[in-house]
Amino acid sequence: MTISRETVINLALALLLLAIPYAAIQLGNPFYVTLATRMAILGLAAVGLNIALGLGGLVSFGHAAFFGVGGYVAGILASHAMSMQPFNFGLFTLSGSNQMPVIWLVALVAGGLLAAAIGAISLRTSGVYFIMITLAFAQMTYYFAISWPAYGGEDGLSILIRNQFPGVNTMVPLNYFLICYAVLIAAILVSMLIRDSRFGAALQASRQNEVRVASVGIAPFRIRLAAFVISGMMTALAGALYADLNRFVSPSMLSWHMSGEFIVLIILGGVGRLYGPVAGAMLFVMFEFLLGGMTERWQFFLGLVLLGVVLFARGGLIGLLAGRARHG
Amino acid sequence: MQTALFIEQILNGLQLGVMLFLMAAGLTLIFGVMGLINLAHGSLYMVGAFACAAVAAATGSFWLGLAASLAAAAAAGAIMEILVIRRLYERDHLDQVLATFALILIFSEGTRWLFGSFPLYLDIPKLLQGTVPIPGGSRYQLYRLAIIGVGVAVAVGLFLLISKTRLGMRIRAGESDREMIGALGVDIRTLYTVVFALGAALAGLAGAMVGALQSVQVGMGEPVLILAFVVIVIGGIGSIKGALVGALLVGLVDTMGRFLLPQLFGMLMPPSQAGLVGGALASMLIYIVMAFVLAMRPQGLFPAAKG
Amino acid sequence: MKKLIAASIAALAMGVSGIASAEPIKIGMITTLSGGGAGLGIDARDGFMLALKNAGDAAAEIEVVTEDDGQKPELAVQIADKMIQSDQVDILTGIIWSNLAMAVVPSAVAQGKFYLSVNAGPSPLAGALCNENYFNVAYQNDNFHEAMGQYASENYEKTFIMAPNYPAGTDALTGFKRFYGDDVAGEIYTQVGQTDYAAEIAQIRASGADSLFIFLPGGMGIAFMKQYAQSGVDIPVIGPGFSFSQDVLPAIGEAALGVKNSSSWAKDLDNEASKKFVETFQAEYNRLPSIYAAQAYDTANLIVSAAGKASVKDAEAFRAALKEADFDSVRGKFSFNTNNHPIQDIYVTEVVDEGGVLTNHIIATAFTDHKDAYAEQCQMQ
Amino acid sequence: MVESSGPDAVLSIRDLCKSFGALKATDHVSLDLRDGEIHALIGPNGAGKSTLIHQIAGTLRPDAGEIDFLGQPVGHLGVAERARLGLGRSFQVSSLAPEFSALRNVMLAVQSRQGSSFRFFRPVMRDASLVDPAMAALERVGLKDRARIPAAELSHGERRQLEIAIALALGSRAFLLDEPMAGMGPEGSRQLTGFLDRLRGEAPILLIEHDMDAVFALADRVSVLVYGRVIASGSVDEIRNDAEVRRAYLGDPA
Repeated sequence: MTISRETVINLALALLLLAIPYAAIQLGNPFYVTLATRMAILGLAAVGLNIALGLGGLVSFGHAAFFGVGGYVAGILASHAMSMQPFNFGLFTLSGSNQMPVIWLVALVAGGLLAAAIGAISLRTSGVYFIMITLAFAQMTYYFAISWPAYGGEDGLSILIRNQFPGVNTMVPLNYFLICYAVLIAAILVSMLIRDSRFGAALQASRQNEVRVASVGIAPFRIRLAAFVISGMMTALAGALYADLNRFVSPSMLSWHMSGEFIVLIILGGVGRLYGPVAGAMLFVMFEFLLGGMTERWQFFLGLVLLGVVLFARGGLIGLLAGRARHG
Repeated sequence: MQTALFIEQILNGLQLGVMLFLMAAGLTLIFGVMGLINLAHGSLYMVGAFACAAVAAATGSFWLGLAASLAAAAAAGAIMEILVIRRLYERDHLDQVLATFALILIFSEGTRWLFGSFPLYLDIPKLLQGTVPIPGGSRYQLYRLAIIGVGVAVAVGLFLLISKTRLGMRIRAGESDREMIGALGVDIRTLYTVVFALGAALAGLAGAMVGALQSVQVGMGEPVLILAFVVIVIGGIGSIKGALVGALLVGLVDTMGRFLLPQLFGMLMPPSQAGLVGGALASMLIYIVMAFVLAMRPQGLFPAAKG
Repeated sequence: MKKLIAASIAALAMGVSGIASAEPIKIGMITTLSGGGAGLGIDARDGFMLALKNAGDAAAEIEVVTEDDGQKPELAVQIADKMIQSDQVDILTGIIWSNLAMAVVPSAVAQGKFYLSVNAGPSPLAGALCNENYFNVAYQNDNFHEAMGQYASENYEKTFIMAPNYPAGTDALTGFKRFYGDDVAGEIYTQVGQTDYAAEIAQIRASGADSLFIFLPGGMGIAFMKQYAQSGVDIPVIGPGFSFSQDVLPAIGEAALGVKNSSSWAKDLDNEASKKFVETFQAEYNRLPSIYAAQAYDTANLIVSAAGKASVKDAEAFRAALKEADFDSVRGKFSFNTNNHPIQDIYVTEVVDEGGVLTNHIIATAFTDHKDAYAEQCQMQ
Repeated sequence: MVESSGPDAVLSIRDLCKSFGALKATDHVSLDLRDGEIHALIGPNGAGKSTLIHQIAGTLRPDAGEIDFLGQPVGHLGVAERARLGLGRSFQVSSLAPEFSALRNVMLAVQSRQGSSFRFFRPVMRDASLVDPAMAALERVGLKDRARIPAAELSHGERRQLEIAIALALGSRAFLLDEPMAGMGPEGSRQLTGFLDRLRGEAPILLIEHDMDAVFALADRVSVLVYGRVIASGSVDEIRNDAEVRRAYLGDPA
């Protein structure tokens, strides 16, 4: 079995991301560890979106909803753990938690449930309708977060001390990077398995030709809904990690700019590529940091670059490096 | 007094609806004819408002500003179409979303570059200042009535344009069959530019009129854009009639929701809490309406021939 | 043993920062210099820098790094991380907005840094989340609303109250009612960032109120006041000072004339420090200072006063020095309560036309030596 | 012209109607498909043949009428459910997953036949239970050598063959073939005719075809559709000699 050029590039990208924080510490600039963590987390969110968008062709413009819900799960559980106030569900109570594994699990479930609800309505439509509806639903969660005062509303919610992971001091930036990196790699492996599985086959086929899939007896709606839910779950997990990185959640995690950014990450890296989102996130964060340091107008130049990529370099970074995509 | 308040709120809902219609009409027209989803439509709204404020400040005349807003938005739209949008017609929606998202960044940051971060101020023209009496004994702001009037005029004008003129015939032909219109010998590239500029001018007009009421600032187009999306999704993408009905529906539901929901909750809980819960629910109300419409009719209220 | 370790750490720290004769202080200023709220941040930065300039040699060893947070909480957190990790600042300050403060302050003080607030004063930081390293040199968010509640209870019968539906908004109305009582003519929460207030104005018109209290910061207030003036409703407006401070008055224009509002400082306040501040600010920047500039000016002077008494590396001594508040405040008298929040007078001011420039004049004193309502919840020892 | 369906009818359609505005695309159509036969459906362009296939397959909802498959009504079922019951379909305009290889296109059908598509972890390309039956189906239609070529790069005729391979792999109990010969050269048509001839033993075929040579060589029965109505139905010889058919369809002046 020959190793394709894309596989080599993927490995190189993974190693490069891992190397950044170590190099940063060597060079005495620990802040770059935080930047690398940001890359890993945004990459994770985009890996999640890529399951819906890249494999399923579902252009969701509302993934910020899942990202934000994951973030709020982390913030809300942590604040209840901090204040020792259990959730009161009338019949029973549940205590908050500051343990990352618990928070992640709840974030996955919450993201999945929200994605199931949004998907069940949105997936009845397609094309432009789908884009606009997912956007509108994300706006709905955004306004909800702003106007619901219990958890900070517009002000957001602080996590005073980063949540804990068994056996690791998460306040050390490098440790937290490694946790996020491990989650990212695990998510990439999961999405690789999904891509090559029966489910993935049905999902990719329904992107290429919905009628064909139905006429061999597979209902595209259910496949897509499942993909949308998995996608939402991964993005929610990224949101929980992001909340812990910033030790803060606010409605801006739910804003439509965030949804747009996730799509941008995928396009920058290369649509439908396994490591496309990671490459995109690395480029984006670097771009934001370097240009942001040079000019307050960096978004203007980001816009120009993005326009250039869409119009002239559709394969994204991995497309440039690895050539055309191949589908087995 | 309660009737007067009710009438006033209905007028407010109509005014919001009419303003949304100006935005939604352009969006839906562009989608209907060119099959393009344009996120940067809100930027054209902003361009219109800034042009109006800048010219009004320089000349002292709101009316010159209004003319400038139409011209500037149409010109910005035409340039945008020629430089960027034209390359996107054959692309999938994903590319269109991305490219027009990039345009938003460029427009917003570019405008900030030119005009600075502080909001510009635009005043209502002398002629339209003040209030007029309305049934029920209350008074209503003249300027808002004028906006409703302009909206109705634009709706009628669009209807006539599309059903009675040569340009309208071509637009309808373009909606039903893109190849046929090429075969008819119509210069399709020019037609597309004209339609795009027309949609842009409507957005610019909305921006200028609303700018005088609120404040003219970078990013002002984005919330309106999203409301306009909700409008055309409810109305049926590509349908002008759908845009009109959807816009009025969204305008009325949003205004009446903000007005009535807190009162409704006020019967169940103390007023300050009712205000919070009612306010929170009111801010989501139009999205709930949208979800409901789509669950019943996935193609919107007035589905266009193709989607 | 403990002392020995502390001493060696201090030695180490000095080794890193380089030994200097006078103790240098590095201050990280995170504030809003771009976007819609830039005016406030620019005023705060200018006021802060002016104080350091006026202090002369006393501030020679103070270095300030300034960064723009764009009024975005995530960005503010990122900058704070960078300033703490890479720039190794001793003190953070500058944040204008409560939500950004809530994002930055708790973790900054948890990492042993000092934070001095030039403006935001969210209630959790005054109560349950108070911290010995967090000093608020401005106000607790409720203070100005409480003052207007007090004023309204003395002068009006039926006040209609309105604020955006977010924590600062609910705090505002709660603060108002704390001194006015619950018997209001009406109470509305608007959407955050709302730009059209036609529906609300209709309700105000129909309510039969004799006064209107609004808390609508930034662009919201500007849009509201313009529309309110056009609507023909002539119920008098009162509000907290932020909505009618020097930076927004030109934008609102004549519509603001006669509005009563509350503030801890106005430029006609009669004391030496204030006169010097207004004079030098106008000379330096060629505009009138706002309350934000005044508070930041006081903050910088507080740091200078503490630096003269203790080394910032000796956290305990420096904290004690800050707490003394031994500086000439432009507000006249100024001291810290047990929760490190101000005890100060709050005035009622009125917007007047002063030779073509709109500004505020003090007309009454709402509170003397006012403390915030959250100090009891603060468990700080 | 309504014929009674025999006890061995696999698929039977009763009084199907479908209008698009004023146009009656399907006008009280009844026909059936019996075990082991090829039933050809012919008619001029625009007669409503494809509309009929769409209704049988489930992509269009009829306005009225019933469709029974294997003795049970299927009119209320969706496309995917009908396909899972064993209604295999090929398309007039080739409809495949263009980025997938021929093999993966067929594997999708095998996967559907085996049941769940909700398996997330096992790589399909290493799953012999998918690959082997798919290769077998490709071999039967003569596409084994082209198994790894993306569908988009196959020739027109090859795509037709691939569609039949997909229907085979589905284990269909009846085939709906919409112009399988279209765009094929004479050699290809000849091969496909031979193949369909053998296929009928496996499952009956409802065949829409313009190639009259193929129809007359293959069909056990022929139904003629004109303006949405079945104007004649019978054996090849009966249809050849039917006056109405000659007049309406074959353009005979008699």
